[in-house]
Amino acid sequence: MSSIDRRDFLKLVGAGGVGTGAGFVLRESINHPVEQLIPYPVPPEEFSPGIATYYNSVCSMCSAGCGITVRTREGRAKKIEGNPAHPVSQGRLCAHGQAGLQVLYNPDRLTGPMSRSVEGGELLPVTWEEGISQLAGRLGDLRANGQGNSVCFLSEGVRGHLAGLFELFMDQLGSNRLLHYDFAHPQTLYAAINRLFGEANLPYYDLQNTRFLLSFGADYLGNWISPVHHGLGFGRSRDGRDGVRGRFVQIEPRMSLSGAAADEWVPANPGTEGILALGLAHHIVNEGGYERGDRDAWVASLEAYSPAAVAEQTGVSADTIIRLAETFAGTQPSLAIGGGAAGQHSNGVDTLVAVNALNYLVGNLGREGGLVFNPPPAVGSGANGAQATYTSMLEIAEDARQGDIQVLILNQTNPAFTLPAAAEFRQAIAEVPLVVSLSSFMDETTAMADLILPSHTYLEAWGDDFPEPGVGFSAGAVSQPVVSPLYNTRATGDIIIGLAQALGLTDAFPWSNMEERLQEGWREIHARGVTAAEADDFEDFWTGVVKAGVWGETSRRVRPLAVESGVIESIGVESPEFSGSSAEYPFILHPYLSNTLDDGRGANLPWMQELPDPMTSVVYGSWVELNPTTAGELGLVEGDLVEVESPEGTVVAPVFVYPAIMPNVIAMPIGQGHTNYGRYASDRGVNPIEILSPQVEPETGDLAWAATRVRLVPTGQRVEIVKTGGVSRELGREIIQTVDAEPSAGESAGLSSIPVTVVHS
Amino acid sequence: MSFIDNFLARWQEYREPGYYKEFDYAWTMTIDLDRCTGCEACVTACQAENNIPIVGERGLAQGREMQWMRIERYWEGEYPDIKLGFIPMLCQHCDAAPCETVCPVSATYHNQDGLNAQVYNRCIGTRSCAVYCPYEVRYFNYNNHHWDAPLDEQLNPDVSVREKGVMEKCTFCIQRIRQAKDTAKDEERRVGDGDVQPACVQTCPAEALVFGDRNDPQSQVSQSMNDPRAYHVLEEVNTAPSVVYLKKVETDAG
Amino acid sequence: MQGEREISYADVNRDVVRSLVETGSKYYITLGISATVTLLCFFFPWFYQLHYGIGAAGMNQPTVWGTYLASFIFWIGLSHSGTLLSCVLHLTNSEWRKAMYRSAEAMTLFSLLVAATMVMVHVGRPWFVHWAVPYPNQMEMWPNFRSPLMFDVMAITTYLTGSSIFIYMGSIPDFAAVRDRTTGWRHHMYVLLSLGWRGTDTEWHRLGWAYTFLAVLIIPLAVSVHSIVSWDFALSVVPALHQTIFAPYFVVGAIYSGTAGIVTVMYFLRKYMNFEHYITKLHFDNLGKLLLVLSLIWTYINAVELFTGWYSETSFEIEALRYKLFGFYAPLYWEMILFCAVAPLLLISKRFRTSFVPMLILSIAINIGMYTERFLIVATSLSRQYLPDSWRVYVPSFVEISILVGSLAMFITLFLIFVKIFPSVSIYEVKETLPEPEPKPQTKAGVPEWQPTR
Amino acid sequence: MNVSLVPTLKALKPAALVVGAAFVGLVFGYWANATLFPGPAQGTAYAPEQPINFSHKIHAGDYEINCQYCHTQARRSASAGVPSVSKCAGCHQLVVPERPQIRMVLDYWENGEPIPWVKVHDLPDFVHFPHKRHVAAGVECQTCHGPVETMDVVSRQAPDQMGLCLTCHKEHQVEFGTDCLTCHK
Repeated sequence: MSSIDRRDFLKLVGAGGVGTGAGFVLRESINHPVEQLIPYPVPPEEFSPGIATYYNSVCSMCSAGCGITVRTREGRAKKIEGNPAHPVSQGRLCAHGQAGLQVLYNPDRLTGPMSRSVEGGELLPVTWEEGISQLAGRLGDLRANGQGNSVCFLSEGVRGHLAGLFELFMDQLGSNRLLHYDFAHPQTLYAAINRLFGEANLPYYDLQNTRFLLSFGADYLGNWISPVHHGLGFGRSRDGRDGVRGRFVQIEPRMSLSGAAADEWVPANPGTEGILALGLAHHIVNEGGYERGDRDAWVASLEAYSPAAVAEQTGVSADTIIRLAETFAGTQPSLAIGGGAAGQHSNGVDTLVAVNALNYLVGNLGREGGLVFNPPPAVGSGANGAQATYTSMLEIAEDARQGDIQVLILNQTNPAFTLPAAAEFRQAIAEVPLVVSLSSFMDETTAMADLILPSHTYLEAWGDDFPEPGVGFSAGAVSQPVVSPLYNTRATGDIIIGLAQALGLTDAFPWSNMEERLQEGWREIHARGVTAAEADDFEDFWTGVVKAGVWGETSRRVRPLAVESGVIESIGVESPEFSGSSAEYPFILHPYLSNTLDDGRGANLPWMQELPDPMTSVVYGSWVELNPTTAGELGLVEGDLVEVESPEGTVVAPVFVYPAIMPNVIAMPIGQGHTNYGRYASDRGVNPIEILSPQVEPETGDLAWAATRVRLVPTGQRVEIVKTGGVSRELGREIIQTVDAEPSAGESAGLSSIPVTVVHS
Repeated sequence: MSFIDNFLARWQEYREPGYYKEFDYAWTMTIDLDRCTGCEACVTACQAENNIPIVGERGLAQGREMQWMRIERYWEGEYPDIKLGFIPMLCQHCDAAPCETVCPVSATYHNQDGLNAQVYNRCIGTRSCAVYCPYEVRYFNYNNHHWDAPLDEQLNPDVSVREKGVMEKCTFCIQRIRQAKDTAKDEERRVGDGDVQPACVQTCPAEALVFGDRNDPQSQVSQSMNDPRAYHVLEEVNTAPSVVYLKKVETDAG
Repeated sequence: MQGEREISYADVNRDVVRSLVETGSKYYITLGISATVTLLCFFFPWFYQLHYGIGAAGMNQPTVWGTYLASFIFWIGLSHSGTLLSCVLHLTNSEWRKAMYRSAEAMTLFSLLVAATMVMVHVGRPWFVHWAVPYPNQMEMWPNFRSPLMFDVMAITTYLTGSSIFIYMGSIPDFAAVRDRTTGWRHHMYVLLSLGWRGTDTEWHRLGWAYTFLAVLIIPLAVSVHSIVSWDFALSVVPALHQTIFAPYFVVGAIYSGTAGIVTVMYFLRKYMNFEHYITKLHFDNLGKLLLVLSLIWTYINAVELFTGWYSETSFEIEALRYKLFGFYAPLYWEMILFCAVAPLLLISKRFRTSFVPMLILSIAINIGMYTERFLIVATSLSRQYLPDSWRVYVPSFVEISILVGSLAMFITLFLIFVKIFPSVSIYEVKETLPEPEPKPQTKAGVPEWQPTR
Repeated sequence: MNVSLVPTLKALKPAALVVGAAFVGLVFGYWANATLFPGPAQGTAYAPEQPINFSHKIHAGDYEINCQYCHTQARRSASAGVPSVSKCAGCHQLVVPERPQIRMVLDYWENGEPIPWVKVHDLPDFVHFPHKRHVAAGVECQTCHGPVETMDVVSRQAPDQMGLCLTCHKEHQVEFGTDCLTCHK
């Protein structure tokens, strides 16, 4: 080996050095970061790492009040499931309920109290003490000068002891302005039931045991009253019983989820559902062999509703009417339900009275598979007690403009979003000197608040719930916190109690927190004695209820098969009135609650935004549904942007050609179009509520939100509707196979090849 | 020589495709289309249970949905006499699965419980399984997905979060099956009927979904499999699926 | 008889060696450009894709395969030009092969290399791609030998090995020849490459024997390679892919595009490496005839494919067919028919076959058409599978297109480097076609003229 | 004619040397990093520094405290768990509270802070390893964790690699022990 001169040597050293560095870096690059093991300072008793713990609670994503079981690991909520013991959900849960986790863990939650120091200024963080004292001080002054009534409390629909707490608080303040406001609250149905049967609460519609269901516009599987429970009923009625298969008919201008599930979908002109119902009644009373004492009265009041006359009004053929009437009367037990858009016309209450009267005519009252009347809830007056109607909201707005309202407290309700622009509620709120919001999220209304006292989500707080309508007997459930609070928030009840104490109302509010209040309340329930969870000692009873997540009274209620006097004479349905002339505004706007976003409260949950709409598979956005023929006439195809123009305003949304909607109707989902509701909801889609005309149902004063006429103005622009579905036609591929009738169980197995292992040798 | 013997032994295994003479458990699901209401509770339940990412509007616009269980909808007829049918579509756990033969690295295979297993950390992302799957139920991670804090607190620790370039699909909630087996083993018994339910079955409000072991003739799923309405979607492809559908009953309402 | 003008052994040596040593600025410019394009259009987008995930491409839920796979098949197909053709012609002792086979084989090599890179681009986690290779490991995991993709890995590696040995062996005498005429680093390089070739009778004898042996070996291999590639598709149950015709279809298509590729390369070699005397009308004429035959076979198989779909009478196949012919991608389909089935009919005329520029244009058109075919195979079938509600159209993203361009540039770059290292025209085989000259006493270099000893 | 390799090899020697040096350097660098800074990457003999010099030798070895006295979860749950600070304090408020290291533990205890132990055995997230099952099957902790009772500073003895699990599973003919889904989630 010849000697290496200096340059070569340097070369070698350089090369070696570079190599070394490279090798070092290589090893470094495959090294992964150091992880740590963090022990608990003190081990918690209730759970141990690596093992799931389950807590029972109550879902409050909608007003149905399903019982839930939450799976937690290491103190974090992982999954919400239905509570098998709870009579409403019976172990099942809807998509919305599942998404409750994203309410808890939502990145856009309000993390602590905030206050506007100066009018129109920035919202700045404050401590709870400051916040409470600021509000309490104001309330104290008003109360002292006897102006307690100038305090207004607007809440979402709450039940149980929290509702009681609100009432007590407002009484103490000396104010009667306590209102629960939900856009979708079935106000007119309550009125109808009340007029027809003199009942304050809704009856229990027993889908599970019925054999024939007529639904007039009620999307009972979508969002009407208690979707999960109806789903259970639907399934069991379908093939829960030997040889009996419940059949379902859906009567509505636009096919809803329930319409798709039904055996028959009958499109009837919007607002004429009641007339159709009376048409059926007419046939049942006259030809249906109806002989009860009040037959003559019926005949008299139904005279005008011969199938022929009805057919020409509703657009449903007379044959169909007679056929449905005969099946309805002939198949026992049968059930007629009405709600949704059908109840939100100028003739809403009359319509629902007519529909429910059908149940009376065929004797479906108080029996299995029919209409079962509920005992009054164990606590509180039921949901309709302090429910706000559109009119009462207008009054509030008016008072606010007059300056009669000094303080407005909002709890989780978002009227700025769920009231039409015509109500000018935003402007009214702006007039109120002190607007306080207890919401957990920065929604449209909360954004206008001067003081924000963010409350816990339902998974962090104590509470209880008594489902309304019940399930035929009185039931209730306690909801317990399943995780420790994430942020510097407080339970709504605790906030109220805290306020009361700050106001010095200690004798009226002797409790230190909501949990105590609940225990005291449940003592009374325990004292009534008649409970499913038998326990002599209250402590056992309480822990039992909290553990089981449910409590129920065994006693059912019997009620004579009768209607209020004078109802029969007064029965009758006017033809609906719509705002705007049919010449100027050719289409009737049929807004419907989105299956995924409900009335918009679900829009900030990414899971709900990503859940394809069942009927159209559209995600993230709004659309306008048109009948294919209508679309053809207007030369519109999917994705064309159109202005939907009502007398009250305009929204722009892309067209979706929807095969199952009446040609003179266009439908839009409610839920999108938030301007201020977190990153997932803001500035996405449009809100059809804004362009609704302030048409009210005269008897209840509720908003007739299905009674707006609109016209379509193509903009010429196109967008690509974001949807997951492709071509929704089978093209003869027999993907969804059908049989004509329920085959008898004796037949041979339908599977030509039961999946067995393929054995190769 | 042990390596050679080893190799030869394995070669024998490979000559026989990855099917079993019989399964230990044969997990099966039946879906009653007459009960299914298309409410999509199952979809969200699955998304919550299995750490299925939030794809975002852009991703969905590009057609990259990830939900392991989806509801397909098929219109029939024209207005006014038109019907809409829903059919939940999820991995059929075929006993003769095309996807299993094609994966070059055996990242997807059939296990002794009749499950069509997907081993995420073995997957190299050729995506051929998705091509071979006639049911379109295999979903590919086109990029790393992100959960805005604190949404990630909800992630299920029993299910791994998949990284970019990995194929994923329905597992019949293997983590729950594993848990049930664990408990059963403690009590020295076999997993009984109803001990384990995937998230979708558990949540279905209409009780349209039934899950169980078809090796056990008493199990609820065996009963409903023998219903005359039972059928397989795309039977002509002959993949022997473990998901059995029950035909929709069509009667005029009278 | 080669070319128009008498050329002597000396000319051959001179011309070929010149093509290696004398490098004009034009060459460097071209090389520079192609290299830069490779970097910008292939590697940068690829690195971005590695970072972001396959999402950088335009693929979506039902259409999970895209242009990457199409390019893969395309390059594999192109590879069938050289080695296979060269072998066939070698065994049939056709004179005209000898001037062109070297560069043709080079094409094989490089298109295979590019194809391999396309695989890396295609898979979701290329950093684990070695799991597809059978080697003992602590995980005790083997690849899935049932998988057609596995077959692919095997077939392609074998083919790559085979054809590289083939081209190298064929070049040894030429390396020796060049070795003796070069100095400096080139000399050293060729010393290593030529493995001490002296040109003795024994050496010639062994070379000839081994060469023929390999040729025989490679032909079935080449055929099997593309059959196997076709099985990636044919073994699936996807409508319009699940077809028995696919193997021959792919093989023919491969040779077809490959031959067209040769024409293109020949043209440029001839023009820019001054091989006018070696690559002549004769070659273009023969290649033209070959192309004509192949295009007819290809067209026939296409027709067969349509009929299988039509006769199947299932909604699936019919829809796939309808979609291919009249659906979203229909324009591409008809473009393919025009380029690959109609245009080649021009080759019937000898005048067309023997005129260079038209041949160049046609050959390029054919390869565009063939690429389209590969793209359509993936796109049309995958976006129209069994469940209509999951149908979705697929459009390539910018990244994909850029990577496609980049892969072409990569091929060109490799080829440009090749022509400076390998004698791109076989010296000794060309000489075989020339008359023996009188032995000259000495050349200026003082080295006796090297002669083929037969 | 010159066909000898010798001049060529001579000419190429410098280049060859450079390449060789670089390669040697590469290997050396990798090895140096691996030995000087053994990280949580695969491989054995990884012994990170802990916030407190807890000696398993003293506790498990000399005083023969049962592993599961502190790692109580091992027999109940998938994760063996680390003892809570209260557990440490429980004894050490009485036992040698004056020693500086113990003092640190008690400080953590009094401030109600957790002790940030550093993971030694760190399985990837896609692996499902239930300690419970293995304890129930009577697998000694030492099988994977090595002779912890002899260690003052715990170091990883077994490489956390798939091969290890498989060998053991095969050896003991674990039911479906080689099914991927047994361990991979």
